[in-house]
Amino acid sequence: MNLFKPLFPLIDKLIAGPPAKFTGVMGVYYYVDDVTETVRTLRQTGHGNLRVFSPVPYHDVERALDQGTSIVRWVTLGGALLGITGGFALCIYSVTSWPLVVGGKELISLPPFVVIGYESMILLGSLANLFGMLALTRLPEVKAAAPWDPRFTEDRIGIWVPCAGETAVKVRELMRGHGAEEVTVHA
Amino acid sequence: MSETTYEPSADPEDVGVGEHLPATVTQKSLNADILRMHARPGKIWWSVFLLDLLILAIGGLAERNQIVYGIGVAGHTRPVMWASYVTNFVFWVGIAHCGTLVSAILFLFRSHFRRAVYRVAEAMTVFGVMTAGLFPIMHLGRPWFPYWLFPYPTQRQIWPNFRSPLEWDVFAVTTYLTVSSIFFIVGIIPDAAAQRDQAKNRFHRLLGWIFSFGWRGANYQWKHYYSAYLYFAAFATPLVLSVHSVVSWDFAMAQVPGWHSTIFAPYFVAGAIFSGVALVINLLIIIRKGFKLEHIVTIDHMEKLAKLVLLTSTIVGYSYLCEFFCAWYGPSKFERDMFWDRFFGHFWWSGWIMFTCNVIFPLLLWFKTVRRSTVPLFIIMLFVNVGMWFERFVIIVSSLAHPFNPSAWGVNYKMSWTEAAILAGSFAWFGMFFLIFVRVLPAFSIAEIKETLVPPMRRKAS
Amino acid sequence: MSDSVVFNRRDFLKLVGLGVAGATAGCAAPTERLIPYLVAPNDIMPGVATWYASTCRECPAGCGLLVKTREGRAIKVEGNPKHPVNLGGLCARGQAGLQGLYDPDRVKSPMLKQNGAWKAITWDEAIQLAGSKLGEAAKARHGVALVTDNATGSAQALATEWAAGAGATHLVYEAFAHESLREANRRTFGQATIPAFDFARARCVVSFGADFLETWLSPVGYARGFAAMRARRDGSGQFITVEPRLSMTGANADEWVAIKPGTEAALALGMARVILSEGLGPSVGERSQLMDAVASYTPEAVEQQTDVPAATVQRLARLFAKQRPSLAVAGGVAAQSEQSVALIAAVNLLNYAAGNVGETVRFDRTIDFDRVASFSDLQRLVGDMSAGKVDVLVVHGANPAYAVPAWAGFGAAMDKVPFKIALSGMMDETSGRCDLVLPVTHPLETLGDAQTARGVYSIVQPAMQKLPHFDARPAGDALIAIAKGAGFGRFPDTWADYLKARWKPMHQRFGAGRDFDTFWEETLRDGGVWEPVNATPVRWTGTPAFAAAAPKGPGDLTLLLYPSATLFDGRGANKPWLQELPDPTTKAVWGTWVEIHPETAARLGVEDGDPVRIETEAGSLELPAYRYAGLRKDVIAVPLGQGHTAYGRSAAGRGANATVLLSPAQDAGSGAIAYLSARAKVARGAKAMDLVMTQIEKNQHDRGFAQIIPMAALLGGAAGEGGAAPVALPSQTRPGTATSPLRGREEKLPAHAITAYEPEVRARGPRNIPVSEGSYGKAEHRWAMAIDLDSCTGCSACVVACSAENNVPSVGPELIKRGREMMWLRIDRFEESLTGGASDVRFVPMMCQHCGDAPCETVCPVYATYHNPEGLNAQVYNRCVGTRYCSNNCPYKVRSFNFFDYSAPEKPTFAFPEPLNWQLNPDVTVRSKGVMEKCTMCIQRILEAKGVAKDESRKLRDGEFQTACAQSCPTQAVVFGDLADPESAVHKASFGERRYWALNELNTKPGVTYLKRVSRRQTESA
Amino acid sequence: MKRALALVICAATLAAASAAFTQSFSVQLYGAKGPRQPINFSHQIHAGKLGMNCLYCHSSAAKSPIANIPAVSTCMGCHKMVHADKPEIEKLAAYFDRGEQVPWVEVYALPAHVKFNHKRHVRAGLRCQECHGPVETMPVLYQYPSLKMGWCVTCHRSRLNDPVHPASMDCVVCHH
Repeated sequence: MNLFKPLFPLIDKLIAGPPAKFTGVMGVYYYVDDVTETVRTLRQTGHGNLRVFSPVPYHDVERALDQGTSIVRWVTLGGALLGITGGFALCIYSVTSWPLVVGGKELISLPPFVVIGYESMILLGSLANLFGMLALTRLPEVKAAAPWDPRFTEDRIGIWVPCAGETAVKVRELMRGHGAEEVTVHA
Repeated sequence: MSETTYEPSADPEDVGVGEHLPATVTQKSLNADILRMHARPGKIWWSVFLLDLLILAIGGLAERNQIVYGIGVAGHTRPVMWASYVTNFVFWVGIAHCGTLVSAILFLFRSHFRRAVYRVAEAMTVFGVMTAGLFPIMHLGRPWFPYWLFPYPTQRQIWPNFRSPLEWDVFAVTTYLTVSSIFFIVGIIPDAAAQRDQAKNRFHRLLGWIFSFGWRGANYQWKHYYSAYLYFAAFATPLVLSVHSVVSWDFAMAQVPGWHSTIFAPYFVAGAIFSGVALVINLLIIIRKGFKLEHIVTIDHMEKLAKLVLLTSTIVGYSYLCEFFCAWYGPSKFERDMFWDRFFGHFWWSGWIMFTCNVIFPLLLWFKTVRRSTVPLFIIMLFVNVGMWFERFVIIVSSLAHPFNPSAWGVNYKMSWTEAAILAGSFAWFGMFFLIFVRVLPAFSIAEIKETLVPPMRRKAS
Repeated sequence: MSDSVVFNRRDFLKLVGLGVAGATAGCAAPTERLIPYLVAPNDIMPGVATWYASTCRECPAGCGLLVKTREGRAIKVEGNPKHPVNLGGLCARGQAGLQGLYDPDRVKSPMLKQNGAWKAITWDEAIQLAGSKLGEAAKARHGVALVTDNATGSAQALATEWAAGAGATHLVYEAFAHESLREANRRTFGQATIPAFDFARARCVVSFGADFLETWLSPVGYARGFAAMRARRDGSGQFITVEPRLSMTGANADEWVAIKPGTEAALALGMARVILSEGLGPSVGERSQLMDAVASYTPEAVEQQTDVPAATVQRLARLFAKQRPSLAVAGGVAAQSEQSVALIAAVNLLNYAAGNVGETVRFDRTIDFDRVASFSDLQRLVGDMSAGKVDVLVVHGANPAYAVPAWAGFGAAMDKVPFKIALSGMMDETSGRCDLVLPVTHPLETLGDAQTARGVYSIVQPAMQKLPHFDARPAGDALIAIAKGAGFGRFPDTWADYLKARWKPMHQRFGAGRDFDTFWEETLRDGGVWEPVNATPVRWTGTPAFAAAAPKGPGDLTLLLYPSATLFDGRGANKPWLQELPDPTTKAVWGTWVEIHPETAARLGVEDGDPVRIETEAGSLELPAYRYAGLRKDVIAVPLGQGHTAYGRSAAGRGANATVLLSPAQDAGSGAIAYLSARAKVARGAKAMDLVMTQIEKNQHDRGFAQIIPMAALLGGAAGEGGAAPVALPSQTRPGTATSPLRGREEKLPAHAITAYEPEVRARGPRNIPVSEGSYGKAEHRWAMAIDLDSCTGCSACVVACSAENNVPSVGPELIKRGREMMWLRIDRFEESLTGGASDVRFVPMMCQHCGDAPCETVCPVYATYHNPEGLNAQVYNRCVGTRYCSNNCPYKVRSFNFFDYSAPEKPTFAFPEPLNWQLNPDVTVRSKGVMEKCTMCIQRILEAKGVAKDESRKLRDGEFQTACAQSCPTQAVVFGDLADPESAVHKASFGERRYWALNELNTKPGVTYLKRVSRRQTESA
Repeated sequence: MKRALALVICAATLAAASAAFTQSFSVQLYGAKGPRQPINFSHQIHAGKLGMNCLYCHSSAAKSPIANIPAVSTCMGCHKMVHADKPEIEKLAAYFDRGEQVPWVEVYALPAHVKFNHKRHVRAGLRCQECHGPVETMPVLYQYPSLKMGWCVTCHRSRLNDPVHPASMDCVVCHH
C-alpha cells in the first residue's frame, strides 16, 4: 500500500474534483417530511431551481418537487427502432450482396432474420437507454453543481438553493424553521 | 405519469421492517456493514484465491495444448462432434440467467426480497456470460478465426450466414453480455457513490469515484436513473428469455433425434433459471456466513429463492417426462430409439444422474425446515448444479451418439483430461472474478436495501 | 497452411521444369521416352495430366491400367477400358499400387549384410559380389536357386533363361498357386490349366467357396461379368454360395448354403446326380461313366455328409440345370482342403453334366498359372536348401519367408544357404534373411510386359522416371548384369533390349505392315495387344476318386484361413490405404481378428474385441474376437495377410500371421497347402487387444438405408418395399421451364434446384427455391449420382479410388478407434439376416448425398458449406472455422473432420511422409487442421472437363468424365452425370423403378439416388 | 472534454481493428521490391526492351492451369550465342551444363486451399498485365496485386454478367 503513497494526493484531488465557487444555501436534513415541507414552501416562495440530494429517492419529496416524467423513454425507443431495422437491413443486405443458397431456403428468409433483428433491437435500445440516462443525469459529472457533503450518501438529505445576499438570509431562516439540522450559506 | 418513475413504497406495510430486515438495521449501519466487506482480506480468502489461480493456470495450459495440437486432444468423435465444451457453454449461460431474472423480472414484479440479493446475482450473470463466451471459441477447430462470425465489412466481401443458429448465438450472447454488464454497472452507481464517500482506504474510494461517475443522488438524477432502470429491466426481461431460447435452438433447429423438439426453448429457460438460482443460493450462503451478513441477507431471502428453485425444478421435471412421452407416443422411430438409448444405452448413468439431481432431490424443498436451514439448502443446490451440467451433457452427447445412420453408432465419446482441466479452469475463471468483486465493489445494493427501511419521519401521524 | 508445406515447392518446381525439359530439350530423362495414352510426348506440360497405359502387378490377374501423371509424378491409377482382363474397372489393391511405388520404407540402395548388420554399398560392388558368388557356384556345379513371382511374359522368359544359364532351379512362387485347380482340370479334361469362367454368359452361378469377387484369380473381370449376369431381367441370374463362412462374395448371393467344411464335393456330386438321373442336362456321351461316379451320392446321402437338406440339393440341381448355361466354380478356402482336387473335379463334373463346359467354362482365354510351381516343388527346394545343396539363392518379387506356412520351414532352410540375394524393393521377411539386397524398381517405374491370359499381351510401362529417393534398377537389368558378372548366358546389354527383342515376333504377328517402332509405340499407347483365342474343345477324360476332407487335430471347431480381401496374400500390408480400408465383412482395419459364431462367443463369454485363444496341434494364437453370425457354429475364421515382422512401418507388427496354426497338411491330389486342415480349440484369452472397426452396428433397424426389391416385383411391375412407383421424367425438371406449383405459373427454376425429387415435390408442395441472383441464374448442370445396389458387391475399390483422387489422409488405428477416420466414401454393411439359406447382407456406398435441402448448409455460421449453382453441396476449407455443427446435423454422417494436422510435415500426425506426398493430387488441396471435409463429387474433375468443353466450344458430353469412385467401380454400380440432361445415364437411372433415397422422410432431397438391390431368392428358401 | 477524448480513442481502436481485419491474409511475399533471384533475370529487358511475348517462355499459361517456369533449355535456346559471355548468362549456362533447374524464387504464391487456372483467364482474353502489372517495366519481378480474395472477387463481380466470358461467383470454382 505504501508503494502508492505518492499517488495519494492525486487520488484525493481526483475525488474532490476541481475547486469550484458556489453561491447559495445548503440545508442538511434528517427527516423526510421536513424536507418535503421545506421544498413546498421554497417553491411557493419562488425558489424553483433548488436541488435535493438524498441517499435514496423519496417519493414524497418527488411529489413535493412535482417534476414531470423522464424523457429517457423516447431516446430508448429511438434506439430500439434503429436496432430492429438495422438488424433486418444487415441480414437482407448480406444475402443479396453475395447470394449463397443454403438448405434450399429463400435468400431472404425472414424467420431466421427475426432473431437477429430482435437481438439488435434490444442491444441498441439498451445502449440508447444508457447514453440517454447518462446525458440526462449529467453523468459522468465533471463539474459539481453544488457543494458536496458525504453524508448525503449515508443517511442525510440536503437541499441546495442557489441564491445570494438578502434572499440567502431568507432561505436560511426558512430552512431553520423547517427542521434543518444545519444550514450553511455559501457566498 | 408518476407510475413510470420508481415507487419507493412509502407505506411501511409494503416492506415492513420485520419482513426481511431486523429493526437494528439503519441507513448508517447499512453503509458500514456492506463497506466492511472491503476490509483487508484474511488468510482464507488468500488461500482460496491462490488455489483458484493455480487451477486456472492448469486450464490455460490445457487450452494451449489444444490450440497447438488440434481439437483432437479432446474426446470428440464422429458422430459426437460436440461434447463437454458445448455442455459447459450452455451450463454457464444457464448460470448467467439467474442474475437478470432476479434483478429484472422480479423488479418488474415488485417483489422486494430481490433487493438484498440482486447485486450478487448480477455479478454472477456478468461473470457467467464471460465464462460461457469462452467455450464457443475454445471448441472451434480453428479457434484463431472466431471473429469471422461477427458481421464486419472485410476485403473478402463475404458475410456470416444469418440463417445459422450459431450466428443467432453470436448476437444473443454478445447482446446479453453487453446489456447485463450495463445493468450491473448502472445498478452500482449510487452504491459506488457511497463507497467513494465512506470507504476507509483510498483504493476503494478511488474505485467508488470511478464507478459512481460522480453521482450525487440529486433529485433529477434519481428521476432519470429510475426511469432508465425500469427500461433496462423491460429490455432485460425479454432478453433473458430470448437468449436461452436461442441457445436451445442451437439444438432444436438441428434435426438430430433428441434435439429436434419444440419444447426446448421454455425447457431450457426454466432449466437456466433453475441452475442459476441454485448457484446464487450457494454463493449467498457462503457470503452471508463469511461476512457475517445474516441480518441483511436473512433466511427469508433464502427461503424465497428456494421456492423459486422448487418451482423451476418441477417445470424441468415436467419437460423431461414430456419429452419421453412424445418420443413414446410419437411416430418417429429415430426419436424412440434415441430416448431409450438415453436412459438404457451407453450413457445411461448420465441420464439417471440428471434425473435424480434435478427432479428427485429438489422435492425435499417442499419442507419448510429444509428451505430455512442453510446446510441442507447448500447441499441440494450443489446437486442441482451437478444435475444441470449433466442435463446438458445428456442432451448433447447421448443424442449425438445415436444418430440416424446406425453405421455411425457405437463409437462413443470419452472425456479427455484436456476437457476436464478446461472445465475446472472455467470454474476458476468465474471464481477469480467473483472473489475480486466482493472485495472491491459493494456486493449488495446499499441504496435499494435502504429503501426497504422505513423512511425517517418527524411526525409519524402525517 | 499452404499446400507447399505438404509438397515441397522446390521439388514441385523441379518436376515442372523436368516435365518441360523432357519435352522440349529432349534430354535423356525417361519421361521423354514414355508413350502417353492419348497425347503425343511433346504435349506434356505442367498442370495438364498425361496418361500412360500399363499393367497392374499387384496380383497375378494383370489388369490393364491407365496411370495419370502430373508434372512427371504418377498420381492415380485407373483401369484401362480397352483391356480385356478388367475392361476399365480396378480393385482396391490395384489402386493402392501407387503407395507401393511411393512407399517411404523402400530400400534406398543395395545393402550387404555383414555379420548381422546391414551396410549400404554401390551397385557396382553389389553386382560384382553377386556375379562372383554365382560364378563360383556355377563353376563348382553347385546348386543355385532362383525364386520369382508369376511375372509371366518376358520377365518369366528372362528368369528361365537366366536360371538355365546359371544352372539354377527356377521356381515360380505364388502363395495361392491354384495347383489343385490345374491338377483337377488335367485329370478331368486333360488340360493342366485354368479355364476362362464366363460369368456374363451364365444364367446362374453356384460358387463352392470361390471368392471370385475378392481375390480369386481375376476378381475385377469376374465382377464385371457377374454384374452383367445380374443386369438381366429375365428371372435368371441367381447366385448360390456354398461355403461354411459367408464371405464378401457370398454376401452377394441370393442363397447361402452353409455347408459342412470339406464336404462341398458331395454336394456338387449330389447335384450332378440329380441332373443326370432326371436327365435335366444335355445328353453327354459319358453319361453312364459319370452316373457310376455319382451313383452313391443320393440327395439323402448328401444330406448325411454335408448337413444340406436333400430337398435343397434337388432344388439347387434343378435350378442349376434349368438356368443353362449355368456356372459352378470351386476355389478359395473350400479348394484348399486335403481333398481339393477331388472337390474341383466334382465341380467340373457338375459343370460337364449340366453342359456348361465350352459354354461358361471355356479353355480359350486361359489364365496363365502354368509355370507356377506347386507347393511340392517348393518343398523339394526347401529340402535341397536345408540339405545344403543350394549355395546361392536368388529371390525376386516373392516373399516366401512370410507366405509359406511355418511348418514347411522355408525361413529355416534359407538360413542354411550360404549366400542369398534378394531383388526386391522392400526389406520384407525374405529380403531380411538375405545377405545381399538389390533394390529393384517398382512396376510403375519399370518397362516390362505381362501375359497373364492366353492371347493377352500387356505392356508394363513406366509412368514416370525412377524416384530420386531410391537407387533402384529394373530387376531385368540387375539379373542381366549379374549374369554378365558371373559370365554365363548370352543376354543383350539391357533389359529394354531384351524386351524389344522378344516383341519382334509379336510385331511379325500383329504388325500388319507397320514398322516396328510404330507398332511398338501404338502397343505402348494401348497398353498391349490382344487377340481372340478359340477354345480348345475338351471331353471328360477321367473321374478321380472322391472323398470328403476331414480336418485333424483336437478341438471341436474347424479353422478357416482365408485370403484377406484387402491385403490379398499379405503383399498389400505395407500400404496405408489398404490397411485403413475396412474389411468388407467385419469392417475392421489395421489388424487381424478371429471370426467366431455368436453362440460360441457367448459360451466363452467374449464380446467383440475380447481376446480369444486359438489352439491347434501346431500352436496357439491370441486374437481379438469378432462375433459373426455368418459362420457355421462349428467353424472359426481368421484372415491371412497380416502379422508381418518386416516390410515397412505400415505392415510390421500389425495383427498376426495365422499360418502358425497350421500343421503339415497337403492336398492328396496336387500337394497344395491345405489351409483348411486344422481343428481348433478356443478359450478366452488373457492379453487385452484392439479390434478397430469403422462400423460397429451392422443392423439398419429398418431405417431403409439399404432397400431390396424382389425380382418378381420387377418383372410384375409392382413396387418393392417402401418403393417409389416408376416415374417418367417430368418435363418440368428441365431447367428454364419449370412450374412451381405453389405459384402455379411458368417460371424459371434454376438448375441447382432440380433434384431427383421433382415428383415428390409435386406431392409435398415445392421446396425448391428459384434463385437467379449471382451465378445461380446461369447454372446449366445438376451433378448427381445413381448407385445400383444390385451391382455393388461391397469390394470397396471406390473407397481407395476416392482417397487417392482427393488426398484423403490415412490416420492409423489409434485415431480410427476414436471415430476419426477420414474416408470421404465408405461402404456401409447391413446384415438383415445371416441364417443359412436365407442370408441377406446389403452394401451401401455412403458418401455425401449432396442434398438439395442440405441440413448441413443452413447451420454453418460462416457459409463454409453451401449449395452451389450446379447442385453440389460445396465445402470451402478456407472459410471453415470448425464448429462441426454441419457434421452433427448430417443425417448420413459422411463429413470427416481434421482433428489433427495431417498435412504438416513437422507434426507427429503427418500422413504423407516423403515420398508418399508425391502421390498427392495437385488439383486438390490438402486440408489443414481444424477444418471439415467431405465428398466433392470430384469438383476438380468437373471443372477440368468443363474447361475442355469450353476450349472446344461445345457442351459437356454425358460420361465424358467420371468421379473417381464411378470410374473405378468394377461393376459400374456408380453412375455419375448431369441430372439436368434428360438423356444422361444418371438421369435415366435416377428415375428408374428401383430408385429410392436414403432417409427420404427427412426431405433432404439427396443428389445421390440409390437403386434397390434385386432379390432373386426362390420362394422355397425365402 | 474527457468524453470527446474517450470517443476519439474508441474510434481509433475500432479503425485499427477493422484495418487489421481487412489486411488479414495478405500473401505479399517480398514487398514491392521482389526477391533476390539466383540469376538477375530482367523482365524489363526481355518483355520490355525486346518485346518478347510472355507466352514464348511461359508457354503453358494459355494451355494449362499452371503457367510454367521456362526450362533452362528454353533460355539456352537463345543464350547459346546471345550474350554468352555475360556473367549472368554464364551462371545460366553452368546450370544447363550441370543439367540442373535454376532454383528460381517464387514470387506469386496463392494462399492455401486456393486454385487458380491460368488457361481460363488467358482464354477469356485477359492480358497478363491485368493481373501481373507492368511486368515489362520490372527489372526485378515483384508481386503486383495483393492476391487477396477481395482482389479476385472485385474483378469477378464486375464480369459476372459478361455476355461472352461470364465470371463465376461460385466459391468452389477456386476453393477445392
